Amino acid sequence: AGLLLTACGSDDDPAPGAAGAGTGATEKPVAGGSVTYAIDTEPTCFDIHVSPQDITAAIQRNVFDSLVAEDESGTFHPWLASSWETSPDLKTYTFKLRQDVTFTDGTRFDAAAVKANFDHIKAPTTKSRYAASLLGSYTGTDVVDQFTARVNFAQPFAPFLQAASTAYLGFYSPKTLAADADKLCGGGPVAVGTGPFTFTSYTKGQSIVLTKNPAYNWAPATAKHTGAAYLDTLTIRVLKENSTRIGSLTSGQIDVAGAVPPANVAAVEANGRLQVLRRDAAGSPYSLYLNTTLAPFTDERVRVAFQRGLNIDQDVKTVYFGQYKRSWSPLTAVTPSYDRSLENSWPYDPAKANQLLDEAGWTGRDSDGYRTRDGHRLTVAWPIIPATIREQRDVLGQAFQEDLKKIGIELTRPSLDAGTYLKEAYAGKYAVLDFSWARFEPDVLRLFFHSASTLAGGGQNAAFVKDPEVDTWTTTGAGTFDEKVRNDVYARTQQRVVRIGAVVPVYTPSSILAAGRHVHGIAFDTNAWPQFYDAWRDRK
Amino acid sequence: MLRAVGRRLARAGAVVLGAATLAFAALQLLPGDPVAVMLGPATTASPQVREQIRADFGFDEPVPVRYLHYLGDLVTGDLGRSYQLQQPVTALIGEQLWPTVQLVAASVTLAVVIAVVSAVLTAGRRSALRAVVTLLELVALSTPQFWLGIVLLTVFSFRLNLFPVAGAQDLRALVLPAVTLALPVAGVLAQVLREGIETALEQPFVVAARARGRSRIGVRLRHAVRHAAAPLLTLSGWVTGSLLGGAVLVETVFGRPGLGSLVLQAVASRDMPVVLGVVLLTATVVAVVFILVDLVQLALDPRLRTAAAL
Amino acid sequence: MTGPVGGVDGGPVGGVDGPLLVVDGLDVTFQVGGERVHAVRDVSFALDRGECLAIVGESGSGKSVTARTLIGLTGGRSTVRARRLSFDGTDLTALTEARWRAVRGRHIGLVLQDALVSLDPLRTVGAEVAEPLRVHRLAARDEVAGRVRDTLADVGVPDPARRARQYPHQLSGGLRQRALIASAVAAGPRLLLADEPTTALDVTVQAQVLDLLRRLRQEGLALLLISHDLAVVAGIADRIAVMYGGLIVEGGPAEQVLRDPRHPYTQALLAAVPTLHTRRSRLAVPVPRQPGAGPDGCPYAARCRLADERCRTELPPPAEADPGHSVLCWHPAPAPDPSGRSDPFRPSHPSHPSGPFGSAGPFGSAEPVGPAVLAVAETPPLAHMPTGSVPAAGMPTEVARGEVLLDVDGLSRRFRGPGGAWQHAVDDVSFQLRAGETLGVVGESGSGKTTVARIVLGLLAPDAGTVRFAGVPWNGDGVLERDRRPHRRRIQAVQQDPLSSFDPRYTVERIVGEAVAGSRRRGGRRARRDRVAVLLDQVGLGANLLGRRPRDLSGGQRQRVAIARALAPEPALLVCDEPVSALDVSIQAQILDLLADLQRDLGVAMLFISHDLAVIHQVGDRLLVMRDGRIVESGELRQVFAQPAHPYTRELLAAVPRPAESASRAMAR
Amino acid sequence: MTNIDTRTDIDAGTGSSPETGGSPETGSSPGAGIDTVLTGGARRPGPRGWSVPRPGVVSVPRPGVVVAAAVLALAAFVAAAPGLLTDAAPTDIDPVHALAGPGAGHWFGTDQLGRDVFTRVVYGARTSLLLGLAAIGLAVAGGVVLGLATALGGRGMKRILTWLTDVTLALPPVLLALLVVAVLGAGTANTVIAIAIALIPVYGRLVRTEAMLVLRSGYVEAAVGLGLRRGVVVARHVLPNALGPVLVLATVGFGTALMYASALSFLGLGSSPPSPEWGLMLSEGRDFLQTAWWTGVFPGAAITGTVIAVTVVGRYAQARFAGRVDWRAGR
Ligand SMILES: Nc1ncnc2c1ncn2[C@@H]1O[C@H](COP(=O)(O)OP(=O)(O)OP(=O)(O)O)[C@@H](O)[C@H]1O
Ligand SMILES: Nc1ncnc2c1ncn2[C@@H]1O[C@H](COP(=O)(O)OP(=O)(O)OP(=O)(O)O)[C@@H](O)[C@H]1O
Ligand SMILES: [Mg+2]
Ligand SMILES: [Mg+2]
Ligand code: NI
Repeated sequence: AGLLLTACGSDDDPAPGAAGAGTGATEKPVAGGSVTYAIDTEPTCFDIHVSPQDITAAIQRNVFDSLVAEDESGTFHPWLASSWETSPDLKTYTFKLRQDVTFTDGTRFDAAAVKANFDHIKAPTTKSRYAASLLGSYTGTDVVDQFTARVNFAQPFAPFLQAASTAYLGFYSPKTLAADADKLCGGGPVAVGTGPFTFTSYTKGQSIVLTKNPAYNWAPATAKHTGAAYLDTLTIRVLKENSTRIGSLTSGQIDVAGAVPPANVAAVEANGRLQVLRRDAAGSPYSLYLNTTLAPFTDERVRVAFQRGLNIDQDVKTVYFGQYKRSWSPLTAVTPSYDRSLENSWPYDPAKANQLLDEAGWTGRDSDGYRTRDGHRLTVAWPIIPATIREQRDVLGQAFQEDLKKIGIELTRPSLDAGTYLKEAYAGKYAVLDFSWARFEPDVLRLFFHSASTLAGGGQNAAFVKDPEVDTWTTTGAGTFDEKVRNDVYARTQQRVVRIGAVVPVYTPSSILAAGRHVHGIAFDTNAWPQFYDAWRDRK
Repeated sequence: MLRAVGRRLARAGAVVLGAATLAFAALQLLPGDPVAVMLGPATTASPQVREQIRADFGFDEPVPVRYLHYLGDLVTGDLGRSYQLQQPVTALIGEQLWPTVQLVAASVTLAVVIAVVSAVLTAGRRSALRAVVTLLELVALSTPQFWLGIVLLTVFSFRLNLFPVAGAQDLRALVLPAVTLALPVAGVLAQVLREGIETALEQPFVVAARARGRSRIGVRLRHAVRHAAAPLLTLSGWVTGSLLGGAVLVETVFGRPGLGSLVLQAVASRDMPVVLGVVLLTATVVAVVFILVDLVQLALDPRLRTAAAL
Repeated sequence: MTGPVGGVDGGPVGGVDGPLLVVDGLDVTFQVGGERVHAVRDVSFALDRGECLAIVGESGSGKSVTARTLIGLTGGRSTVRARRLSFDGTDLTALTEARWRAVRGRHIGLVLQDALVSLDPLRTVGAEVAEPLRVHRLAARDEVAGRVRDTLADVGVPDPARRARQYPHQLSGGLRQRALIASAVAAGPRLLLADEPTTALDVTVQAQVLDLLRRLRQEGLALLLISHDLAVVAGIADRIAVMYGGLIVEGGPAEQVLRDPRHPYTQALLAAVPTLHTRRSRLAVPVPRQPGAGPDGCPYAARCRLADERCRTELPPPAEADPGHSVLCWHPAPAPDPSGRSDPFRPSHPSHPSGPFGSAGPFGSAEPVGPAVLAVAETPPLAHMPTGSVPAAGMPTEVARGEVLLDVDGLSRRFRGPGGAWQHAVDDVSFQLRAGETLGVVGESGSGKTTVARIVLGLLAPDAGTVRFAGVPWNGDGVLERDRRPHRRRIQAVQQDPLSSFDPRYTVERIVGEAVAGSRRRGGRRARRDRVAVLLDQVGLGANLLGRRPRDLSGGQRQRVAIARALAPEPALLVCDEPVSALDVSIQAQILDLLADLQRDLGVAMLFISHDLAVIHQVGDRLLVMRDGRIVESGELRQVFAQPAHPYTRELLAAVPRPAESASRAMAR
Repeated sequence: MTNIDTRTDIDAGTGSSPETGGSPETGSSPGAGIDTVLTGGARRPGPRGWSVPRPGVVSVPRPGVVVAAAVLALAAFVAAAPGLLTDAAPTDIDPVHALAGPGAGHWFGTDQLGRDVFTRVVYGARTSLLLGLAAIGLAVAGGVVLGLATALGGRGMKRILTWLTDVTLALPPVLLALLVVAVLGAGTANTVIAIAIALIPVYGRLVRTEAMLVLRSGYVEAAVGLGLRRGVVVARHVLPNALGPVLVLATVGFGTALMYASALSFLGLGSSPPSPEWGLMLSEGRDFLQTAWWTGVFPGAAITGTVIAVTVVGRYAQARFAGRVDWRAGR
């Protein structure tokens, strides 16, 4: 989750969820063969319980199963749990587990395994950087019987089912946890799960090899088929250079390339041997968060002027060649409780921006053409950590600098190292911070805008919003399954933070995959991660 | 001789110790809370987790104590654990060493072959060929290496499909990276070697040899080449350094595993133990190369043997 | 064996009539950048079997190029033209590279100028000596080692078997030179071209090498000996050719050329040689700069006191002064008068007009001085030399002696030598130097002369012993630089290599001015400038050099500037460390004259270091002979020269080459 | 071999035989030879008697030097007055004309944001050249301090500084720069610092060698003999003379600095946008090699061209200088 995400798809894809390849829908899948899939980021840690990286979860999704599966509409389906019950106070979840599931080391999957895994995640020694937060106020798991597990929370915890559907809360064999817990970050065969593939080998910097788990027979309803995966092996290669990755694909040296740069999409689409697969990411789009506690952004008019002075439509289109959609809300369009009414409600309006700035008293101009007030230039700083730039966000930033210059705001981009960034930005010393956060769950709004969700405390409230109503709304949303209530409070939240200029949603990251036409059945899950369980390839 | 080796070993030891200290100092200079840095901006780690990490990595100990621990661990060959990968640095380096060694070895061979051929063929001739070759060498060593790699890749792999793009599967995959890494080094070596041959050819003993009836070729082979080897050898340290440094770029471009990508990733994620491990390893390798070069030079040049008895 | 060169191989020795080597009309030019350098111009000579021809001439006159052309290695971008170039009947101009190779080393050997670097430092001496044998396949593989040993033994290398296994740097200079000669003669050539074979060597070693060459010649080897030093060739050459500016300006039988030099250049060259007989006499004939010659003129015109317009535009035709004695000059000196004495200048030329220095300057005297060599031709051999040689007119014999100026007591200094062992560079050296006196120090290379000088100059601290200067502690015994600094200006130095003693960025004015600046004559820039000009004038340099940088000065000018700088602080003591050994003989002579004059005029004391006895003899009052860091002999100069007490001193004296000696020997024949 | 690195390493104390023209350095410390790389090795004249005037000692023919000097002059001119060559501003974006090919309107085409590549290359000259100059200037300044301190300092100081130099020289410059960036963070200023730190030991060593030579030269002895104070001698003679060859080498080092800067940019650790900097532009353009080659090729050509020109001119200067410095060694 978060910054290091690689995200997904587009709404003009007619087959959401299972973006079948080309004409594949009519062909009959064949088992066997192998596929090489190139990714752009190498996981720093393969331990799903520790790492916050999307790429880790995306890869491990093929190796680890979850209790439940979530579909496009936000509905949960049985997976390792055949059924579940929630206590009315939303503090207790009781799962009935499938009884036919075994880990690839032969261990049976049961309630004890659930307990072992959840306890492991929460143990401080695990040093979980994300999974533990998905468990919220977890207090423990009761093994009711061999195949019944009861998960308890201190607070009402509605987002738990969604959390339980992610790979981060996947299950290791208890044996593994007992013997090799400290080796899990390194990946490889020690990572034993119940999934359709086993983690056969990992050569750092080069490849990750997954092989079919022939015994697999517990696919969720969201999958296209049941039984074992079609592919014998899935080789995942790390090719960081965009040109290398795309070049390898066009020259036929790999079968699937992830993270296709928008610049290359047109060329790939024009190539008769290739196809493009995509899906928009769920969660929070790439957005700028304006520090409401730091001058000049303490003035709402300045924030809104900033928001309206950015020609987001055009900039996003130019930088991403029309491949990424611009965003209107702090939730992406595919996320549950997305408020469609925000669309086009705050278009590019330099006139309005100028007027607001004039009203705010920024009426002077200096020799460089920037606005001034009392002899001070209207300048805001947006720090950049060069090492973590991706998706050409620096280029987008340059376009923004030019936009703002037109309305007289100077946007500076000081280069920071991570340490300084964390220290200073988190202490509220900078006016603008940028994030995206992939999660198929509107609860991210709480992460970003609840006043208790401070940056320093592990939250993401980068705009330093302190709005009691927002706090109430997001807490309410996290405490209920009632779709109406949720839609209502989340819509209010979205509107509020946009209206007060706390956030400037920019674009929806999209997971764009390019594959040879001989590859079929690659599906995206709700997190926009490509899944290879249903994938198969033409045999020569 | 033994004394000479001993002295050099001591000097190399001092260098390695210095590199270790330097590395440790760099670690202390990192701004910000090391735990926060380690976790990065996109995390939801709880305060307990942060405390746990702090304790695990000994961030709460005073600096001198940590330095001593660090040195003590070094002596036992323990380079610490990676912040990000949570594995022993020695293991990480161990598994990344081989691809880099392969790459560097191939490049050295290639560079030396190219340099020798180009230098011997064009030394001492003020011909058009010499001018062209010199210009090519200049281009090779004046073009950013990553760019060279990308261009080679585009032409030979994407367009002509002669070589696999990336990875380290087989020897064919080694060709383009090795060429990319070797070209600038070959450019320098060729120029120095040519210089050496030309200088040697101007030496009186060469004329003396020809006055005894040696042929032009004979003089080059019997006299000049050995002399030209000496300046080449003094470059070995630089070559080692620049190959190891270049590996960072080349491995990234070609998506090869190796120490270069390891250290780059570590720098980006500020995984200092890994950075330090690689730095230390490199310093050691360079120091060892210098000992070897010194000894080879002793073997090659009898004049130094008397002096080396010092 | 049948080689590729007809007449050289196969034929019976001496089967071809005529001289072994004939050079006729040799012309060599080099293309340097856009310029043509005419290095050798119309050179002709012949060499018989077993004969020795010496080519002398100053640096850059084309001697080496001539030698290298004879072995087909002119090198560079050269053009070689000749009417005839034949060796033993073979036309050398027609040889292909392959056939040249068969000649080189096999029939003609070359000993290169720079002995110390002419052996491949990475190969054993044996390998180098064996090279001609191997290349020409003159010995079976297993015989080579034996042949090498024999050859090394032949040239007088002791313990040849061990030496053959050693590397050049492990050999002393003399041994190296011998090894080089061995490698040149190993294949038994009939002609040896020896290019300055003794230049870098100590006198005693030099004498040994000359002996070796003499012996080889007696064994039938024809020898082309090249040197810039007439004294060296005098004792060995049958005939002498004098080169200047690429031309052979004079050539003939050795004794004739030495006795009756006809060309002004030869005369000047002979006059410039300091010998043991020219003490305190003027060596050099000062010649004002004159307009240079055109491309077709006589190259010596620029320096010639006799030059006129014709000399500058037209090359004189070769003329025979005597049978076999040719001279290339419009104004050759006439044949010697019957008495055997000669003063070539007086009868045929008007006396020289005053130079630019005016008659008051040290060189103002227009009085011509006859070449000393001629004057001493009849002087009895050295051992019988009377204690008072005849000083030249106007020269004081003695300089008034004063207080003890420098008191050196028990100096020792060690250095770590190669191999790590401590070696004494200076070992218990004591001496005194009085005001106004000149103390000469001789000794061969490495004997510690420079070390003594540096300690005296306070640039190096001794390990033991003290130096007192004018009664105050000066060095040793914990004297600090701080204490010395105020008195520093009273001791000044003139170094061997003046160029390296100048800051390359400084002009002459600044160089000398820096020495003036701190003196009592503190004043404005103008005052300093005037003082510099006076100093330059004192050393015979014009004010036009003020703005020059050291690199743009000739060797003689540089040394004069160095002397001017040393004089600027008006020192009481001048330490001269080999001040002339890097200079050509003629310039060396001028500098020696200058130093003598200055000492007479200024009364400054001198510590004068040289490895050349003749030079010391020229200027010294007293003499120290050093060997291995110790003083082996000391005393009044004349005393020591007349009655050397220490065997080493005797050896040194015996080794000094004497051009006059050979001339007289030749006459006695 | 070059003049500089064949001189006996003073601290190693193992004298090479004085009579050889090119005896190798003994007891070489790490980093020996780096000078050679920087210089490319201009020729030393042969020993006496063979030192023939050869104007063309550089391995590049003379017309090459002229062309190189012209290229440099052009680069300097462009950097000084970019406004004369183009009306546009380097940051003006024009999304409508993004990625237009080279043509009449845009000589070098436009980049992803529709900025004129020609304009950016022109303005990039200033940033890049300044970056290179700043880095090399810092490196030389640091090198002078380090080198002089080593040469003039007492025994202990000498030891410590030599050791420090050895240690830093044992790390490849790219790695050292990476280490510095890891500590300081990326960015233009830090790039400059990183490159400077990576090069300081090289120049320090050079200055030390030069200073030692000057210290042992006849003219320093002469100055001491005149009773001048140590400080005066250092300021008047040692520093200016030791600096000469170092400055000449710095020209070539300037090219090296540019290359390192572009490497850091490629690794995403270099200067920060939107300042037009050649390395950054090149590295941004690499993703467009297949689709819009002009975005990378022109900045790349600018780097390569400038570096070649600087190298050629620097080497030529060094060869010209070689004759001057050679005799200072006292030979
Ligand atoms: N390879 C060459 N290229 C160009 N010029 C040369 C070459 N060799 C010699 N010369 C020039 O030819 C002239 C004669 O040189 P040569 O070496 O014969 O002088 P020399 O009489 O031997 O002097 P020395 O006493 O210094 O050895 C000099 O002006 C020299 O510069
Ligand atoms: N700085 C030094 N370090 C080591 N050895 C030295 C040093 N200076 C002089 N020596 C040694 O001391 C001895 C005497 O040297 P010195 O230079 O005084 O001799 P010299 O008589 O001047 O010889 P030359 O005639 O060659 O100039 C030599 O063996 C020399 O190698
Ligand atoms: Mg010569
Ligand atoms: Mg001496
Ligand atoms: Ni994420």
